[in-house]
Amino acid sequence: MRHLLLIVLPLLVIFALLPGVYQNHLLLFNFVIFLVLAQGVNIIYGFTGYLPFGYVGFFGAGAYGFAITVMHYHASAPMAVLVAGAVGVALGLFLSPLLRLSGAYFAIANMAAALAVLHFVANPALEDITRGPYGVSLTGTFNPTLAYAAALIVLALTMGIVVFLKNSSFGLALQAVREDPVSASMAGVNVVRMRVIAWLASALVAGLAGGVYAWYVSVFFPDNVFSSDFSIFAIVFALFGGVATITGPIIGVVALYGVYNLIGFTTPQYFQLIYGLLIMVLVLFLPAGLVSLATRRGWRVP
Amino acid sequence: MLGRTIAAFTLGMTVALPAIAADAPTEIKIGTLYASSGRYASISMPVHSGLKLWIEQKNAEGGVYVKAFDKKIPIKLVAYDDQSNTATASSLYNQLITQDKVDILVADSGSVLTAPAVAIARDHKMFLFNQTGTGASFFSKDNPYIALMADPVSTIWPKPIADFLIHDGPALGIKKVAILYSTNEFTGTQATAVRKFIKDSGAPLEIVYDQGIPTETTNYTVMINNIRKTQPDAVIHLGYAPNDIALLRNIGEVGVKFKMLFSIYAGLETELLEKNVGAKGLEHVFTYVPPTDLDYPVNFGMTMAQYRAAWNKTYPDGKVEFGFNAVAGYTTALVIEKSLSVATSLDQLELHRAVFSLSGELKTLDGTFGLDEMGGQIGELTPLGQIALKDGHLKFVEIYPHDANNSKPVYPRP
Amino acid sequence: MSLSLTSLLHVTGLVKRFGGFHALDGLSFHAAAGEILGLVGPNGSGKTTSINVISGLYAPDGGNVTLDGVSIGGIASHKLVHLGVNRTFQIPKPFLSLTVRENIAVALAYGRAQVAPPTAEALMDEYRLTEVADRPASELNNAQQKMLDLVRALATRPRLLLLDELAAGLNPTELDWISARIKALAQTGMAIIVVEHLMGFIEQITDRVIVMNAGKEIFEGKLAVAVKVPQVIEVFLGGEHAA
Amino acid sequence: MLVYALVAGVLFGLYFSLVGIGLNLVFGVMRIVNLAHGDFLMLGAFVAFGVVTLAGLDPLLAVPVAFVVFVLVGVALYKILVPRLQGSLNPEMLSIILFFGLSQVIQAITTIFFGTSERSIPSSALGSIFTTARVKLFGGNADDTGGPIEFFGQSFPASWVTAAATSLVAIAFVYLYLYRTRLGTLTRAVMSRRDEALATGIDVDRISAAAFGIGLGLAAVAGVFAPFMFGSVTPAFGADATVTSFAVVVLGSLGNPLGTALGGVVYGICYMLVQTYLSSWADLLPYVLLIFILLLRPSGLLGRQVRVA
Repeated sequence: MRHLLLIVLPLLVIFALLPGVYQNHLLLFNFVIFLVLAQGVNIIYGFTGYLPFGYVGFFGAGAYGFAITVMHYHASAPMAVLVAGAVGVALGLFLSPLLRLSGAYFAIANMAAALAVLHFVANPALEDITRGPYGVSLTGTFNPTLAYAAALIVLALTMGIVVFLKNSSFGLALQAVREDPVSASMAGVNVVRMRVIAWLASALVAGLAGGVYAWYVSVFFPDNVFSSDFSIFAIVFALFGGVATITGPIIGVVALYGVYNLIGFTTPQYFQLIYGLLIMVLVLFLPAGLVSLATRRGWRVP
Repeated sequence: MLGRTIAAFTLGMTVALPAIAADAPTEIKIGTLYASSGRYASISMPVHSGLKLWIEQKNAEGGVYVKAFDKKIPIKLVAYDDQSNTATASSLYNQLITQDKVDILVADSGSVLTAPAVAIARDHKMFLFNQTGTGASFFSKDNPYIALMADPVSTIWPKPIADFLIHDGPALGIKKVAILYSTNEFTGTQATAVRKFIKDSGAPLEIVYDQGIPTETTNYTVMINNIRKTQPDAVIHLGYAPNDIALLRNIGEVGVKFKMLFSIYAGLETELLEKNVGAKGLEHVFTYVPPTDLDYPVNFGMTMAQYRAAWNKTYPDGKVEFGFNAVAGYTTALVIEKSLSVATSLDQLELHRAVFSLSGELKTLDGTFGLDEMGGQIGELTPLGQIALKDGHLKFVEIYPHDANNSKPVYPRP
Repeated sequence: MSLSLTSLLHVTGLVKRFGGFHALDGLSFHAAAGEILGLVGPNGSGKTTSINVISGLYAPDGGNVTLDGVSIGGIASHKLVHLGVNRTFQIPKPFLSLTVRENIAVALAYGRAQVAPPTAEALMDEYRLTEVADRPASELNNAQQKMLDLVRALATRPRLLLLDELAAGLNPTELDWISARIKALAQTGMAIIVVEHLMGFIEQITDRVIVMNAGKEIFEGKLAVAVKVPQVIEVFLGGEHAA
Repeated sequence: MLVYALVAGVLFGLYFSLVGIGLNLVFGVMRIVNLAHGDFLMLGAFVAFGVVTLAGLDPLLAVPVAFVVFVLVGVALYKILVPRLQGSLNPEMLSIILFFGLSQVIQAITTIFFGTSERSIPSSALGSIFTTARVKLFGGNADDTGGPIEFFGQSFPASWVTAAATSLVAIAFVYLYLYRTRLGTLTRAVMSRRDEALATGIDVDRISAAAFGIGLGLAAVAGVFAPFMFGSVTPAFGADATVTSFAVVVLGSLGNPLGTALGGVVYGICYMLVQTYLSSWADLLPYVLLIFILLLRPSGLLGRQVRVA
């Protein structure tokens, strides 16, 4: 409760007020999207140790779930966002056998799965359903204000999940599974079910985020919403801040994505070089994330 | 009636007045994105370089003439690197609109990186100068805030190929046609168009092979063998530059000779392909005759020869090849320049009106500029040509449509 | 509860194969509530494997395991925990990044103990973990990690507790102390199976031992008797001579 | 069509073994996921490009150059990056991010120097030293180069055969290194039980540095052939190459470099078969194949059953 009040509420209020004072709403929107995705990575990686290297698969599937619902069923955008979340969960369920793998194997298989979904959606054979490689245009539902509000709701939900994990024995049990699945099962924890639940929760928020993104961007190709940049950014942000905490990924997104955009706005000619070097330096000198600066001093970080 | 006249008059005044009254700005801000890295860098950089060249040139002359203020105003280029990243592209487009408050918004090259700009531009009522984003989903009758500058829309671009096959093919003995295309919006749409033109014509042509392959494909040996098995009289390959490079190299390496082979980029990016495939590999290849070779008569801007000279002077290191994309960037620039010289204000709908008023009038090194009502580019249909090798130099021979200065194709390929 | 020792665990003809190797080859024994049973035998005789099968880590390839007459062979570990089976590990496996208190909290929350388990405070107090309660388990020494492992098991209120070399590495004072604790646990009606190499420890706490060799039992009874049985002597001494 | 696809698959697949083998060596020894693997391939291609354009030599000569240069680069990079990385809590996962950063840096620097356009080398240049030697020794026509090579009455690009042959040599080299040298034996010991190897006093650091260097060296050697196998190369080429390498490596079994040889061939044959019979789905194949292999045999075709959680 304290966490909701002290961390989540201020975050939401800030992002709800910012559009009034700062006009680049899409940048704010992207911040919100990456907050959701980084926290989604936090749910699955921070609490269970599975690195979702193909996390964008859920995001893209959600975006196309949104698009298909709007194009073929003429549903309202909020309805389509819910469908997007459902599509994310369905894909998560379909891919849940991957959880049998561990470490780098899981990461690689997940990346492969995301690419497989991309090439499936983009295949011309599915043109009647997904518009294949030809891209979708959803100008009928375009509404940046509502889409931004929806993104904030998705963020609230995501933060709610993370706060629950951080403060519940459920979250504790997930971390126990991450540390040692055998020992966790001997504490009475149903290891498989716990992992699947975390996996699906993580898929749900990514699917919802994808739906909201589709709503805002409204004109896109498969390559736009399945770009591996989404996975990598979300993972890098989450790790940079520090996973298995509530604040870590938030700090990660705000600091690193902030720096990223700052470089992009000011020194575009060395954008990639500076950003690449920055990531390397961070991993080498702050391997446990920014929050480790505090935990090293013995402070508890929520 | 009277009321309407007064209303119209008042409206006219309100549009005209600020243009006269407002102080001229010290600079015209053109905002654009480019991709210096990632998947789309190789198509983005030549286009962007073309635009930059024009800006440097204009600024050296003291700026670009802006009718709204009846004077030359220097151009300020605000360009961000989206690194082929679409999320980054979307916030950068918005940055250009909302923070930099650019006067003119120019999209990055290619459909994937143009897509994030379409809805944002429309939302902010900014006219989007779409350079090469051919995506059909961008254009609609209710959106006045976009027009395609350089590439013809993919649905009509391949018409000369189809027409050649339909009208001249049977006489040459072309009966069986093979179509191989990369499954992306750009080349997939062209394949659909070719197929439709041929089927609708009722010409005695049989499509014996019709396969889409992933755009990432860079290895054609097996496909070449499969196509050869169907004994086609003509092979139409619709792919991006790396696809063309790989296909043409593989054909040479395997030693297969198709009687007729069409490739898009043999013409569009001849310099690039010659570097990668070699002159020999391009001989007898059918392709779109690029504006770089056609030497369209211009009524605005540099001629092709002048532009090529300027390019070589500005970019002497050869890191970015001179070709269709380089021309596309400059063409966009010319449309902007001309629009500024006729637009009575910098209002975005006025820009729209100015751009559309150029349709059919503006003749640049890229040919006639022409727009359909939705903003699709239909100006100049690139003719079909064939590459000939003379003394080690590549030359385009125009094949179709028939007119005074074209010749007979070399068919079948010797 | 009846005062007589009712048999809680029955193992009959248990078989476990790893490829062609028969780690368990028809093992049979039983354990009663309130009893401390020792499992002894040379290395590779199948002691740890039998614990792993009984605690659900491996599914048996043959034979039967029953708890209170209900077959439990092949049931997933966490369900066995809910049925009242728990264990410790030879190399303790606490949740390293969680604090001691959190480690215990997981077992308390998910153990579904049928009888109300002791509180985390009581358990930490009893097993000398109070002063490290808020430290991550990774900072504990080996003996403390072993105690945490035991506490994790106890927090689920098991009826059958399997201890895999709990005593190894403890000093004599700690040994006396832990013996007393284990005996006290048995007094509450818990069936305890102890796998141990330290014969002194086994003698001190067990009521009865099963001597194992090559995946099956070769003796059952008091340790004092066992050491006089030629077959048992041969397994232990012969094994060592051969090595 | 079937025979053609099979032969092409074997040639193509052998090359892919070479593409993946360095990645696998690095993972096997250090549990490091080198996400910049494809970028080292790209750099190898630029070495070949330099050898051809600056020195006018046969790109085959770039093979030893690229190997030596990148072994040294690898050892140096190892010293800078890996010890710090392995001091962290979860080096396997962190390596993914670290090497993503490195990949960005390599791409950015290459772009600054070479631009973004497609680059390649004429097919006839590859193997031209053999032609020159043949002409010098036996006479004959020097123009008669770059032609296809025939197998079973079907023609295949000569460059594929050269690349496949080089791959075989490289695989043999890796085999000899691992099984016939002292350093190699120790390398295998580290691969199977890193902690025990550390405990027994093996100089794990030195072995890892060597493996890292050789891994990058092999990637660069594979890169020399990239302009021929993929038509052309741009600085952005690395990302796709890395993904394909992963598919090949996991097919064979992660951590077993020789399994990669098999993985490459299986991948090559499957790829060519799908391209022949289901071409538009060809890019789905590597990923679906990879997922299925991982689920059915998590340790790869030639792996031991050790990795299920």
